[in-house]
Amino acid sequence: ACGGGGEAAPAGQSGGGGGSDKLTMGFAQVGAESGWRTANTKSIQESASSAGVDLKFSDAQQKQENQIKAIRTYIQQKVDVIAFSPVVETGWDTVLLEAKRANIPVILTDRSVDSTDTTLYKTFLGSDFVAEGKKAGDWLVKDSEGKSEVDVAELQGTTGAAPAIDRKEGFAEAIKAAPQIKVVASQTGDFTRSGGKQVMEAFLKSNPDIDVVYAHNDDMALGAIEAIEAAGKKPGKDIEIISVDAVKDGMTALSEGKINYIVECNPLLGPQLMDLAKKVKAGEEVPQRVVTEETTFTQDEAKKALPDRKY
Amino acid sequence: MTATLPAPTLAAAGARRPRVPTSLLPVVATFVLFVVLFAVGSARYENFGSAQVFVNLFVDNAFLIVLAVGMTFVILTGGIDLSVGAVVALSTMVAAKTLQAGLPAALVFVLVLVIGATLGLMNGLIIHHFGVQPFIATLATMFLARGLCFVISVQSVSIEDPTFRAIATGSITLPGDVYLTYSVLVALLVVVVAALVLHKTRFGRTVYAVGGSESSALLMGLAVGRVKVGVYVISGLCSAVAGLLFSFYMLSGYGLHAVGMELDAIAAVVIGGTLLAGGVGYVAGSLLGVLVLGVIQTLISFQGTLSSWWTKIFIGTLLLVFIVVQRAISGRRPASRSTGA
Amino acid sequence: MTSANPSSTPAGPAAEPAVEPVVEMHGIHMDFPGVKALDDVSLRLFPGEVHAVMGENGAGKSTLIKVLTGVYRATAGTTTFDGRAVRFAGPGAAQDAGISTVYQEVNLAPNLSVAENILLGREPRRLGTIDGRAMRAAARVHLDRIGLRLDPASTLGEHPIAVQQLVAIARAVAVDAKVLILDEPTSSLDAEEVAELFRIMRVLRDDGVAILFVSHFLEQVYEISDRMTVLRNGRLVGEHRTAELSRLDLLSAMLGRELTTLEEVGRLAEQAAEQAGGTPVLEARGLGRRGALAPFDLKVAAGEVVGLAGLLGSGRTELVRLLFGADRPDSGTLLVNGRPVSLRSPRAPIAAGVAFCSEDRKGEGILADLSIRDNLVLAVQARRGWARPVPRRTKDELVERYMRMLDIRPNDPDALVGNLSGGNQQKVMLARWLATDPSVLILDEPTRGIDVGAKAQIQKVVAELARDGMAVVYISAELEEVTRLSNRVVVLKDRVKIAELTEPSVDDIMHLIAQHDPEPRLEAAS
Amino acid sequence: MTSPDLPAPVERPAGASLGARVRGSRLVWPALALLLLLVGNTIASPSFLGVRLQDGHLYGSLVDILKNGAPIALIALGMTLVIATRGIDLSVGAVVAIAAAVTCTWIAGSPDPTSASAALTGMAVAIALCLVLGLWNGLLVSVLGIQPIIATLVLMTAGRGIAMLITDGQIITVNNESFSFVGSGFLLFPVAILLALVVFVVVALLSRRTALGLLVESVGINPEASRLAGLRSRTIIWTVYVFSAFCAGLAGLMISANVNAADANNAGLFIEMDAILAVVIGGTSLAGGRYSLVGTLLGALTIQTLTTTVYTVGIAPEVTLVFKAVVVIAVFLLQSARVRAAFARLGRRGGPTRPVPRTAPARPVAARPRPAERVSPS
Ligand SMILES: Nc1ncnc2c1ncn2[C@@H]1O[C@H](COP(=O)(O)OP(=O)(O)OP(=O)(O)O)[C@@H](O)[C@H]1O
Ligand SMILES: Nc1ncnc2c1ncn2[C@@H]1O[C@H](COP(=O)(O)OP(=O)(O)OP(=O)(O)O)[C@@H](O)[C@H]1O
Ligand SMILES: O[C@@H]1[C@@H](O)[C@H](O)OC[C@H]1O
Ligand SMILES: [Mg+2]
Ligand SMILES: [Mg+2]
Repeated sequence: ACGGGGEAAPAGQSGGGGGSDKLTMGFAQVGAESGWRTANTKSIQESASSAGVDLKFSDAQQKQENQIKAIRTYIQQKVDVIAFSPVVETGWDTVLLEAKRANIPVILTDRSVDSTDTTLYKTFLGSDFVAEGKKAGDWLVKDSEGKSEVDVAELQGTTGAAPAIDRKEGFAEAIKAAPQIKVVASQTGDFTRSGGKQVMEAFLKSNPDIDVVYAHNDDMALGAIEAIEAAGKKPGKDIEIISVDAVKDGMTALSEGKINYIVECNPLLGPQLMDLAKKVKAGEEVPQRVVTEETTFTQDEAKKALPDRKY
Repeated sequence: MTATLPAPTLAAAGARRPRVPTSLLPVVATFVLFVVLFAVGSARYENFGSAQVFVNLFVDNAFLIVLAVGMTFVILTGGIDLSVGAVVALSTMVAAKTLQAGLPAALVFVLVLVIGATLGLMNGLIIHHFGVQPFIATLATMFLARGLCFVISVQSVSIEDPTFRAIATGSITLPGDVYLTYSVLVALLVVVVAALVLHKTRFGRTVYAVGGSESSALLMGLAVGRVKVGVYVISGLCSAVAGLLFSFYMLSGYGLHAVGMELDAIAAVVIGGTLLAGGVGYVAGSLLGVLVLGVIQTLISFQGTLSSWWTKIFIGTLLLVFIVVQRAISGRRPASRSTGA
Repeated sequence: MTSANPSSTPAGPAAEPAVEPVVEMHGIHMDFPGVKALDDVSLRLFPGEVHAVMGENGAGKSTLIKVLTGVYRATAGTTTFDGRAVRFAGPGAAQDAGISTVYQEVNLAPNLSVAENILLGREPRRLGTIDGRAMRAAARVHLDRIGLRLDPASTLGEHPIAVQQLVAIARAVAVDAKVLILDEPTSSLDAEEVAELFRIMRVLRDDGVAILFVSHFLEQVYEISDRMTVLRNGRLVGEHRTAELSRLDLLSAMLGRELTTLEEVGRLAEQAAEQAGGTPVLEARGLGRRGALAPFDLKVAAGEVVGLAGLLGSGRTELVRLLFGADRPDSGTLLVNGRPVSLRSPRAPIAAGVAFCSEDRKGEGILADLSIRDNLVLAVQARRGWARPVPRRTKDELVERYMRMLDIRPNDPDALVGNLSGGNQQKVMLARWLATDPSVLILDEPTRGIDVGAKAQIQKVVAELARDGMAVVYISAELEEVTRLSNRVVVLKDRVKIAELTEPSVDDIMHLIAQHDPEPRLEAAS
Repeated sequence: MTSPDLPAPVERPAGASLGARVRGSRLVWPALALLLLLVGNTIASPSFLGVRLQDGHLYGSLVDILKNGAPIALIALGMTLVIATRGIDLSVGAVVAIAAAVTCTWIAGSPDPTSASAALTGMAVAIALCLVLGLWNGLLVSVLGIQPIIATLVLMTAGRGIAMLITDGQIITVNNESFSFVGSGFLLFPVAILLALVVFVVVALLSRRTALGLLVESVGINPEASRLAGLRSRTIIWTVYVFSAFCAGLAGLMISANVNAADANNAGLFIEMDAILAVVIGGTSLAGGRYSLVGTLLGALTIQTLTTTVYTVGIAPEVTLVFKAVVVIAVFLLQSARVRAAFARLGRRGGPTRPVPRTAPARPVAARPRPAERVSPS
């Protein structure tokens, strides 16, 4: 086993970072694969600078191994806190163990890890994708009351991506409550507008009687809207649309009545993260799990909320 | 008297040859550039110029080293293997799932290696016997392998097996508190074995001959078919080994692991001075190629202020600077006489 | 229709050694799409003989060899080897069975060392790994055997084609084979090397090896072979004892007509000589390139043929490449018709009317995947630029004219040049340049690997062109050819121009080269 | 220099019957693959071939295939010429993203984001920039002599970064009818496919009516021989990269106009692979030389049909890739000379068998005249 640790400066209060009391945080972002992710990054960068945190940021270009490498270099650089968004739950034990040995506390954002050893990280700040899917399903169940048959087309996120898997799962669980709701077509649209549009175009031809579209994110919903319009139907009326995220374009469509319901998935984790980091550094106790404040929007709520949306 | 060729020709031929074989120049160039990059990093960033940072290049890229070695064989014959990244993913997935099902680790190793070699064999047979172009045959295999991952499971699967974990988390401490993983040893072993095979066996030399001119190799009576199929089997096998190393690294199996890693492997091989046309190159070069890619990434992490897009632009730019400088160092040496000036 | 030709000596028992043939091919047919390369051909090869296969370019010699060694699978016919019916799966299998082959064109790995090229597939091994030192030592022995002093560790591709050809021969004779096949092994070799090769062939023959030999040099064939098989247009014309077939009979058997062209060449050359002179069309002043060729001066006037002579590797190819801008000189200037021409690329020389046929036909000449038509108009097209395609009519005219003038076969402009025999490929290259109507024509080994008929024909064309006012620079390994055609001969040695002789004899040139050497090595082949 | 005298692929069986000619043409196989896919779709969903008129334009699955296939077809056209010169262009996806980013950012930032003039200038600026990017690729390949796959990898990596830099990592949504028209507009037929067709016709005319086709093929078959024949190999190679970038840029406009947004992260992601696949399915060899534009077009439509099939037939996302892999392998095995020979033998059992030279049926990449970098003299 590694005999390290003995010499590693305790990264506690006094900090090894050259006298200044400024907190240094290493943040390993997954990538910039979507507008959502970009908003997430921005929020973290902005709140770091306003909170006086010295942020070391690295973009892993969608590759987990790069994220691991980045965390390793943060350990080498002896930062005060490491934070990262593990889009995949698995595979973090080794590197987290290294961080632990080097006495660097770790905060998870956005998504948790599946490790049984909960001492590997201090806290987890983020949304619950399964819950998001459930919220979407619950709304549909309520909306479908009294209807005899509701055919749903599902636009899945990138195959294998955690939000895609969980939102599908949560939704499926919720609609069990209403047997008249059936998912008649389900296909990946890769979380993109083009994908959503192409898939929806094909669905409209192979399943002309679709009543509802459930999209795993706003972008695919926006693509689907274009396909529905091109087919001569009215999105939001002839075909109802439910989606997740609540980005600005999505909210606009919602307020225009083209989407019926959006479950928020908030990317603005920055302020909460900086707060937690400071507490961790100060040695304060923090809860193991901090859920992001998230809500849902109906068309009316969207109209009200839209003017102050930040992203 | 035995008539001989006029002396001048021989003298000329002898005198003309530079001390370093021309084909080695790119490797030397890569090495020099690697040293320069590392020195720049050490000068610019605190803690960069440490033994551990250097060793981490191996720790973090052991799988890529193995992948690049397999790719070197293929490229030396003038082929290409796009399926390697997907085979890595499939290997992690198979390992994770079978371990979850309770198979002993040793059996899992064997199983993964067999699958990798089989996919490689499939590539080789399609390419050699049916004349399908390597780029395309292996592209199809790439779809297939990745597809199989998802068929096995869409989710990522954690590896909990104690043996596996022990190997994965185990490390060797060198003097100076520098540690490295077992994967590094495996990767270095693969490099050494590959170099031996390429330079010291009939198979290896035939690899070069096929890359030099396939039709000539055929007319020379060499086992072209066996070699052409063989390099894809080797590449498949290396992908499986890399997949196992990757499983150690990630301790999980996942269909989206190693996306695009084939391009990293190809880039490493080419940066290492191997010609895509085949026939010229060394595994040592490929190893250096991986290290160069690794240093670039480490530089970016230490810089720590690059946005996602500047990261991409920076990688692209460094790649460019690298290729151009390498080109300048190794020059436009004629590889053969008619390559004329 | 089939084998026997009434006019030739019938292949009777008289022509046959008193042993069983080691190879017997019977009724071989080989069809390529659109081409019948072999039509009911038979061949018998006896132990302890040198057997020449003769025929014009495209007669089917190489194809017959490739059928024998399993490169191609015959459409019909049988082959027995050592008394057993065989059908080799590929060159490897034939080699394993004891047939060692040097195919036409060098077929080696240019990226590997000389030693490896000789021993690849049968390297000395120790503990399962190749023993590099033993391999180099063994290679040196094989090289010595054919009189080639060469560093076995050097890369093959760095050596000129002639050396590569010798290495290929070394590879073939390095094994104890029952049958040795040499398809035009001597096309790049000079007299000495040929003599050396023949010495080895005789040793092998006396050991009982059956040797199949293809060459377009009649002298060589008569010197070395015991029997010959003559092909014409893919058909068997006859099988003869060499001693019993006169050269004239052989030629008419090969060509199916009389040969007069060569005499004509001499006459034409004289006519041209009378007209030559005046202002030089091409003038090089101090042209040179470090490491390749010492600066030299050269003038070529309209209607003049200047030959380049020198030993293998003396710098002839280098010289003409500089004249054409194929390589960039680092000193000197070139004037064409009195005007300086940029040598940064071949484009300026081409525009000024210079044309160049490279000695490396496959590597630098033909475009194998394109048709005769496309190959032929390429240089004309390049000069016109992409926007002005050669009109279909002009194209047809050019193709028609030059295919007829040079007798390019098959007579199908749409045939892919890669499928033509070597000689015809050479003619297509010549046609490509003639079509540009150049004022200076540079030919580097235009007759290498070409049959007597075509060779004479090309020389005749050159002589005619000179008579009509073209300036020609001509390289050939055959000094007779150079002296016959040239008004002046530039002699090169060690990549330095050492002399310029007017109408020299072959002896003059040989002596000159020999004099410049401390210990003369040139001796007539015995 | 030691180059093969192996048989070259059969191009034109002289004097062959029409049937044989059709069987021998390299277009048969992509066409057959496309046909089989269409048949499969029709069986799975009988309305598949249905096309009706809606709001003055055609509507139906076939129309979708044409519209969605247009960008791939366009990029594949550019790729065909690049491949014909023995090159490859991995940067097309990044160029797509840049074109999309520039246009949408321009339109969104203009005084009147809905005006036709904003759209037109935005598109013009984008295309101009793409031409510059093509010049860049061409410079690396033809002047600096860098291996194409690596040379274009530089822009593949950095280009997407540039696109994100332009959009600040956000998806830029625009609302401009003139712009939409390029991606989802109709002139009875989808405008996108019409544009692709125009480019196709122009290239086809250029390569057959001018000497470009011959010159491009020559450079691809033997760069050194071409140089010595007086061709401007360097300029030609340079030009094809510029053209490829132009095609990618135009495709980028289509892709973004189709969804009225620029997504710098995802626009054109992995499209280079689809394009290369289309070229090869169409019968053009990656080893350079002879190319077929019609083949490429068929190849692109085959790939798009495959994608649409997945959606229409309802293949589960988990098995989509396996399905695609199986189809692609099947198509290439069909094209393989060996399999065809086997079929032919089955077809006329007993008859005289065609001589199949024992050597590799397809001209192997490595069997080219070696020195690959002789294009550019130093
Ligand atoms: N690229 C090269 N690398 C090494 N040696 C070279 C190269 N090019 C030429 N040489 C050497 O330069 C010398 C002159 O070569 P050149 O081809 O001009 O001779 P040549 O008289 O034309 O002979 P050949 O009969 O082979 O055509 C030879 O010794 C040759 O080995
Ligand atoms: N692979 C091939 N495909 C099509 N035609 C071919 C092929 N190989 C040879 N041919 C044709 O077969 C005929 C015989 O060619 P071959 O090479 O055997 O002639 P050769 O007697 O060796 O001539 P040379 O003296 O020029 O070498 C020629 O017409 C040639 O064009
Ligand atoms: O919807 C979001 C998706 O667009 C992004 O890719 O990942 C996080 C999700 O919440
Ligand atoms: Mg021949
Ligand atoms: Mg020469």
